[in-house]
Amino acid sequence: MDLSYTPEEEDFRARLREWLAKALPTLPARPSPDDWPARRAYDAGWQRMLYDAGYAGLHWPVDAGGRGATPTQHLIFLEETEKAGAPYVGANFVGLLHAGPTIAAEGTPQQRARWLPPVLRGDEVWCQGFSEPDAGSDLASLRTRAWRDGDAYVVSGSKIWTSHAEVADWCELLVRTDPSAPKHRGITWLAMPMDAPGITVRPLRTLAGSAEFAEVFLDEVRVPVANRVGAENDGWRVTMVTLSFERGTAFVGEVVACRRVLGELARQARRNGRWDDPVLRRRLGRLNAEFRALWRLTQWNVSEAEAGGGVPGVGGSVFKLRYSHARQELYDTAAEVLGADSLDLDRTWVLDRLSSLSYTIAAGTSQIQRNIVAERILGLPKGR
Amino acid sequence: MDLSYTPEEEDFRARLREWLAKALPTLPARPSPDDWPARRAYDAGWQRMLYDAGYAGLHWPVDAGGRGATPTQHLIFLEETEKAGAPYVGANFVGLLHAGPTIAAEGTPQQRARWLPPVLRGDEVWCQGFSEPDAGSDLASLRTRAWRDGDAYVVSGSKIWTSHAEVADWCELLVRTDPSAPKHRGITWLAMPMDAPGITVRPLRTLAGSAEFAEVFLDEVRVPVANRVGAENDGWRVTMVTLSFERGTAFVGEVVACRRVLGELARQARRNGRWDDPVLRRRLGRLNAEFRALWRLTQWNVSEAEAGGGVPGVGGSVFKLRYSHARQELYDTAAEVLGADSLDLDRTWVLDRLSSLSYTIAAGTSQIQRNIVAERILGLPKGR
Amino acid sequence: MRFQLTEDQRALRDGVRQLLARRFDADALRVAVASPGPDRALWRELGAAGLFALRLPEAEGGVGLGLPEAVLAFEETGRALLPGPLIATHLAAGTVPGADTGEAVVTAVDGSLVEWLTQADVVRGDASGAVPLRSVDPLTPLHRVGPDTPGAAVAAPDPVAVLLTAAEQLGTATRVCELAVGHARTREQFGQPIGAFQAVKHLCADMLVRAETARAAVYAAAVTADPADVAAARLLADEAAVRGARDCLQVHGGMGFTWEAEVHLHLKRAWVRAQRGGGVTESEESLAVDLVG
Amino acid sequence: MRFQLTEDQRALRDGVRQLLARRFDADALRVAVASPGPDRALWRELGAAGLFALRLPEAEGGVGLGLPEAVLAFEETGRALLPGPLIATHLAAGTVPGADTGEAVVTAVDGSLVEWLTQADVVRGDASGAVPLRSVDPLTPLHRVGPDTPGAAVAAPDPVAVLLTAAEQLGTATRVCELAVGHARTREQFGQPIGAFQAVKHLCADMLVRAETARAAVYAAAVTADPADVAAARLLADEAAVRGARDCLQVHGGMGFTWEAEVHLHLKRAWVRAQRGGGVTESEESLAVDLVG
Repeated sequence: MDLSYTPEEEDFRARLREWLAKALPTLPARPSPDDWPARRAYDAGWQRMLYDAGYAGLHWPVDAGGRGATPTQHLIFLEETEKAGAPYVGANFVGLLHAGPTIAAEGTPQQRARWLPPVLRGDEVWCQGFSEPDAGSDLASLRTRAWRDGDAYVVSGSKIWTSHAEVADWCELLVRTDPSAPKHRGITWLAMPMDAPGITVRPLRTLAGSAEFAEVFLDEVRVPVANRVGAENDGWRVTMVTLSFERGTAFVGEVVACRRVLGELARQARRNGRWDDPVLRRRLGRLNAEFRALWRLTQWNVSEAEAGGGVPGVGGSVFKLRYSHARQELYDTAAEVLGADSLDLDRTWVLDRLSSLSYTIAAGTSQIQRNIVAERILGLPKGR
Repeated sequence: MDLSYTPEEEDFRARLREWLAKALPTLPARPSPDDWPARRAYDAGWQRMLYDAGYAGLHWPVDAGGRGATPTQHLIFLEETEKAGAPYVGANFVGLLHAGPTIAAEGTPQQRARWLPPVLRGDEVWCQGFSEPDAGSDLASLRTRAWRDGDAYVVSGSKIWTSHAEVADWCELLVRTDPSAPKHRGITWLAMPMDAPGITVRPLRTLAGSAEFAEVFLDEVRVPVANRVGAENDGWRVTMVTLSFERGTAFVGEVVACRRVLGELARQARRNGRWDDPVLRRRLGRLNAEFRALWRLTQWNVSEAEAGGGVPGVGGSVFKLRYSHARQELYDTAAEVLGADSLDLDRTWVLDRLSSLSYTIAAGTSQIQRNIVAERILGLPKGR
Repeated sequence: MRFQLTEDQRALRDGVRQLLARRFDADALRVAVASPGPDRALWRELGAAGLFALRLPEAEGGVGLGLPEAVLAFEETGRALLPGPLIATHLAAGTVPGADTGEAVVTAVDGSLVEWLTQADVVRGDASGAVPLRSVDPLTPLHRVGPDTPGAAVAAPDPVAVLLTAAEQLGTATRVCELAVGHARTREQFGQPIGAFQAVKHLCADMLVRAETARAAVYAAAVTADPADVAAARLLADEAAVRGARDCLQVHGGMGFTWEAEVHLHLKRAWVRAQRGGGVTESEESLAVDLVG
Repeated sequence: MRFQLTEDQRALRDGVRQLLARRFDADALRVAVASPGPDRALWRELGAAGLFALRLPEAEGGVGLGLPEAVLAFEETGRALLPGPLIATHLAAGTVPGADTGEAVVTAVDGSLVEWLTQADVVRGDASGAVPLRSVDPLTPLHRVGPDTPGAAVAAPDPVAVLLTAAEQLGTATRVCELAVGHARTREQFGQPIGAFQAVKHLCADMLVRAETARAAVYAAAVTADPADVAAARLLADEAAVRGARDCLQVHGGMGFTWEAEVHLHLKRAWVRAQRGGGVTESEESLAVDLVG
């Protein structure tokens, strides 16, 4: 067991720090959260900077235009960019972390050539059309229909929880092409151009008051058959294959950020006197233990991925269960530190607290994650 | 909403207190926990004193030899006997609180005349033969078999978690008389004499180190058909009917006892300095809230029973869920107060802590109780 | 002992519930979220129904009822998410002219917060130097007064105000359990209602257990008015409301996460109420002292 | 960075596990419960296998390995419920003659408790005036020393002893998860294995999550030997062991409640270990200070 980094890894870190120190001051001012085109432009600018510096697609395979970095290098990249306060991946999230890897793994040479380079350069933005109002935890029950009409699929239905839909060029879309097949078998993966006729995007306001998501309504949208990745009705497998790209790094930046927040919380408690309450102090101490452990668990998973070529999604379920609870506890503790000010949306951490409510729901509820851990790791039987 | 007691209720309480003050000093010394015959004799003596004073079968119907007391009077009785440090019901538990009421409700006049008076006088002790090694939460899956042979049932199988089996005269026994029927339909209720040939009682040592329970092995034990209460194969209904006797008083004594323990804990914390730790102090404060509420919930349930003639078992599930958790928390807090002494079995509360581990398991696990609450009170659907 | 609602108490509770169902339904709630501000007509109607004058003696033009009835009424306003400084106005009846009839909207300084300061006609307590917050609860405008120190000493809270807040929290606890159960019964995933899954079932069961335990504590405190009972009621009702609303959100999944869903409003209001009356620390400490007193 | 077991570390762990499986199986455990006392022959065998001399330099006749290897070895002794003052003897190797070979059984005063005082050959620390307790753990005889005040100041605990105790707790956390899963897979109620019910499934999943999180913390602390990492490891391992053993008991239902079942021994030992090393309060406080240091 070795927690020190190799000379090569330290060198990678040093060069990255050096570049960040130079690059970050040249960034424009951050755009307003409500200005989607400005946000896209900002995120695209940052991605272009990464591209020019050789950091774009760090974890992508080299033959897909990526840098083929090791999981540990990816961890260092995410750790250092978070610590330096670099921009988040933002509008490029789906392109870089889901649709891109899917196309890299399952696309034809033509598809890879068409779609991957613009993602790496930050030229094209992708959004995700997976969830539907009636298909949440049970994603495979999705009902958005597509049928063949000549060289196109005609798609009708609706999607929900789509981030960046307002500014996306493409949507990685799951549609049902065979309603008579078992639910996992009749699904197809399509790349839908967001400027196609028949698409309506409606912003979806969350309980945090913001419109980070959208609903996407599809009314006989024509998507060329050439935009299908993988075989017809094989979309479920195509989508799942990307999960095998998960190499333990999914929450690196978030854990680093939580540890920073925790330190800020402790210092704020010292300033406002809450530190004198041993109940609060010991709660902060326990959170320190918690996030130290989550950081070590991250390093463990990344090392496992590096040794074995990939962490199965189930290892991610263990991490996500603990992490999502810890992050909610972090922001509940922030509310304890703030006292009455925890009711003020203008105070640091209050909006974050609202957002943290989704952690035990989004990307697989804690209930679903526990099923995964129990059935796939522990081998407990499925219920009847 | 009225929490004051009526003049009649106050009078009942005053006379009871007066009697307890006189009666308790006349009790012999408590027997050793390992001396079953002495325990039986002690419990019988106390029951006889209650009988002579007119308190035996307080909550039983008058036509069964009881006093027909209201649920509130029963609450007062249990509260006052606990506060006065009177003996527990002990060996007479099954007779007074389960087998007796079952016979009172479902027995023939002959059966009532034969079995009820000795229970009230403390002359005969009953034990319960319900659970089996493979039938715990799923009691109705019990497999102890009985078949007719002339005027007797011949019973073979085994029972577990039987208290007072060593000294009982009778066992209320559930047996399977129709293996081909759906599992709830083929069960019969029998009164088995414990001196019948073929019965072997083996003490069952628990994690607390004591043998409060026993296993009972039955090898072709003959039980007269006349000892059957209710119809053949109707034993499940016969057994369940007694639950409708539950009038919210099941945990009265225990809640009173927990409140006393909590006060002792706080005083011990003051003595040994643990009181200076605000984390512990506030935990004690919260437990005070908890047990105050549980006492009020008891009063609520008893009043509801008095108004409506009975609290359904599901109201009892709500109470038991909260109470069993609170009682475990109480003894975990006791361990915090004791510090290193929490490892010493000779210290007060340490054995109680071990016993408290069973509260979320015995008489329906918390998981089963939550199912009951969700399905029977909230109307959520059964899983497939 | 008859620790059950009397016929009159049932009638009162049902009456308030029906009034609120008629005058503050789901549509009205949505309107209020979009533009909060006490609905003066509704406020007068509540006054006419006796919500504010409930505990004022009949000789003084009041309804002449007691704390138990007030607790039942405020449980209903809590359930309905009715906005406005209802408890402060209720407590001002008989002291502040017009409070009893609902003509005057009265708020009060509670610790370092004032709810509805701008919209109220009368403010009790010293609100000088109050600065507005951007309130997490869209239905409760807030101002901050006093020093920026969460632990700073504040005036001892009025136990009646604490108890009525606990009643509102109880209303929330009950309502979010109903919302969760309603969703769990109808929402289907994996080919069955999600309420058929034990994980969801047990979340709902625990919500009910917390709500019913809090109910016993709140109702009893209304009968006894004992300070320790009030502190206990407050702790259990806060817990039942906040954890209940959280679990309700969890049961709703993504569908509860939208602004349009009612769930988040309950959670946010529960958070606001949990800040009233001096915080839980004092309640826990007083209940600890009660054990050795 | 290679935060994974090396080949050698895996071999060491497997070796200890096999030794214990051979020399301290379920029957030996039952015998030990009936008459506790370190098995001197086994003790010497452990000495020969290097458990006590593990971190002693080769020049001093030791194995010359480090904390990570010690943590892996004591995780196995924890898992196996191996009785005796193993950690104290390990820490005495190189100082107390015969400790390294297992000839001498060494115990140590830890706060106000001494384990195995009567049976040990050497006691480190001041055990004068020690009085025996009736130990809750049948496999750990205990004596009490010093004043009867749980909060009294004690010597600062040795961080290595704290970490090795955390390793034992980790062993328990892992083992009870396995026991629960094993039971849940085979025990049938309502016509299916109880592990098919979500409530049981989720208890088991949470046990694994706690164990795996604790594992990362314990192994990392072994690598860094950083005091804050050790404190974190201790908190998480205590939680994983105690709550895990409790949940394991819950999964077993009545069957786990018998003296013969292994489950209660894990819980009781986890309670004993949680009292070592100065209690969790100090660990939490030190981790709070670490945030602002």
